[in-house]
Amino acid sequence: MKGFQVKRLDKNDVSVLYPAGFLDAHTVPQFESALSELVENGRYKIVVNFKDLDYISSAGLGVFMGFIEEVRNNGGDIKLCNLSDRVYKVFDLLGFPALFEIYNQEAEALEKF
Amino acid sequence: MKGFQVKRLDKNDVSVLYPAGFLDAHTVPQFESALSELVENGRYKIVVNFKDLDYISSAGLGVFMGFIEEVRNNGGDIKLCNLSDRVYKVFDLLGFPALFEIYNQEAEALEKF
Amino acid sequence: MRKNKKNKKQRFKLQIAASTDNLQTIRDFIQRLAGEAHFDSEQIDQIALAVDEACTNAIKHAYQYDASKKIDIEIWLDSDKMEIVVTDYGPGFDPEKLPEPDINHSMKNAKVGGLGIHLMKKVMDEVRFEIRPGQKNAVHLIKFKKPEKEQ
Amino acid sequence: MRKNKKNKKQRFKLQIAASTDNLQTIRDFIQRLAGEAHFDSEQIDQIALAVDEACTNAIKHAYQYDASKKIDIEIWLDSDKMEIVVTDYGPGFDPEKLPEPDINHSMKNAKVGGLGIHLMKKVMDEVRFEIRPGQKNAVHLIKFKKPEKEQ
Ligand SMILES: Nc1ncnc2c1ncn2[C@@H]1O[C@H](COP(=O)(O)OP(=O)(O)O)[C@@H](O)[C@H]1O
Ligand SMILES: Nc1ncnc2c1ncn2[C@@H]1O[C@H](COP(=O)(O)OP(=O)(O)O)[C@@H](O)[C@H]1O
Repeated sequence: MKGFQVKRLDKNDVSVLYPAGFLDAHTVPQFESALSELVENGRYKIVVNFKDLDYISSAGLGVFMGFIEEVRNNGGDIKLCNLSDRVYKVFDLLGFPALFEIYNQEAEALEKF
Repeated sequence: MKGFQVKRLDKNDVSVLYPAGFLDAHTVPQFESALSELVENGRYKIVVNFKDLDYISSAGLGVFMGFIEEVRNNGGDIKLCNLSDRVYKVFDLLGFPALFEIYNQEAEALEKF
Repeated sequence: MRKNKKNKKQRFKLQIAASTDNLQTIRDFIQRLAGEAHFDSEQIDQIALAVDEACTNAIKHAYQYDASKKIDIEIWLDSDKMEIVVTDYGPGFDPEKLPEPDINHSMKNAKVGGLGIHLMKKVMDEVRFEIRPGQKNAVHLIKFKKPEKEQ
Repeated sequence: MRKNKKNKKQRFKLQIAASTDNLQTIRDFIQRLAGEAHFDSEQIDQIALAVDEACTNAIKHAYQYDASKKIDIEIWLDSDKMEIVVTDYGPGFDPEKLPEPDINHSMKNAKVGGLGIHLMKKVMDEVRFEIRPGQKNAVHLIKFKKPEKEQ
């Protein structure tokens, strides 16, 4: 039974989150607390690598909206990378590509900080 | 979407059937007609190789009971091989191992004719 | 985030057309619920098989393959067991009068019957029939969870 | 053996506790039915997403996460479309008075809302609300099949 996990890897001053599985209203609190932890620790340079994410609903998208303001006000950013077609489509439908930097590869996203 | 298929391979005077997928009350007519065809053509030496069968219910087991009499009366047999643990358990619960020869490998089953 | 379901009783209800076409959908659904409830994989297989057999009987014996008829499947999940109730609205039958399946004997008739209910009883911890002709006929299938090791 | 479902209207009904715990089960069930009905994989994803959004709203807005409450999911399948009706028995709302989601604006509030219904409308061919406060509130989600190429 596949649920949701999120791993974190710090690469110098950038933190990379790896959400895996299904990000919906049920699992969103887990992802929210991973982001909260970064923000609380003043780690505002964030990359979210979606390579292992199978599914996202609007509840998952809402999390990015909830944090991006504070992160950018502190000189950081949330950059996205490795979105599968299925996941990208959902971001795209809601106009996220105009609001977030989206990269194919994690290395590109890291470089942009 | 996985359903059910059955392939047939004639090896000299023995016919081998390869049921694949799910054998339940819905798909049983397909398997029945594969067996009917053999019997109608006088091919009474039959091996059923279960290597690709994922599931069997009593409807599937009933088919063997329906044919074995006629097959044996004509000097043939239905021998079974390559049952997965899941499929074997169902045969076992109904006492089939006492009624049918069951082999690990197809080659063994073929040799016994 | 998955809340601990211990001591919480959950109820699911599925109404579905009485067609063998739907057996795989039914098994999938039941397997998923049993998996979520942390039954082990052998138990999951057993539960799905028993429910398949009960639904097959409703389709075949209660409704003679009339797919315009309905089957109701109710699932109760709690900390220690899963109970599935498969209901049809056909003529019913007397579960006391089922012949014990005799595989050797039926071989002679080149026909076999009675395997389904026999199998249900073998794979489930409890099988109970609730037959009310003219109203509804239900098979209750109960499986107890093995003591959990992890999770 | 799979019978041709053309011109045959099938109905499925699922009643399930209003818990986010069940969202994955609901999506799986819907995906399976859509797959059996030969929707393509993009459409299957879209249908599952819309149903997830409708159920999430029922859980969150109609019931405030009270898992003792129930959601009814009715699915109608026919040759050219799938219609899913998600019903809750909460207070209801006025679907005419939803603000258009303004992502840029909500960014300033560090808060976002209105994405769910917006997304449903984007991915489905028809979205219709049937609000009867005190009785039931239903979202009808309709998806038309693309002309079939094979099968
Ligand atoms: N839902 C049902 N409605 C009516 N009769 C039933 C039902 N379930 C079982 N029966 C009766 O019980 C008998 C035994 O059922 P079962 O053990 O499943 O074997 P089989 O289906 O192979 O006959 C059936 O032949 C039928 O007469
Ligand atoms: N089933 C429902 N019951 C009551 N109110 C609802 C329901 N569905 C939607 N709403 C109302 O419509 C609004 C918009 O819903 P939606 O677009 O899904 O965004 P969000 O859930 O993020 O607020 C909700 O905030 C809520 O007020």
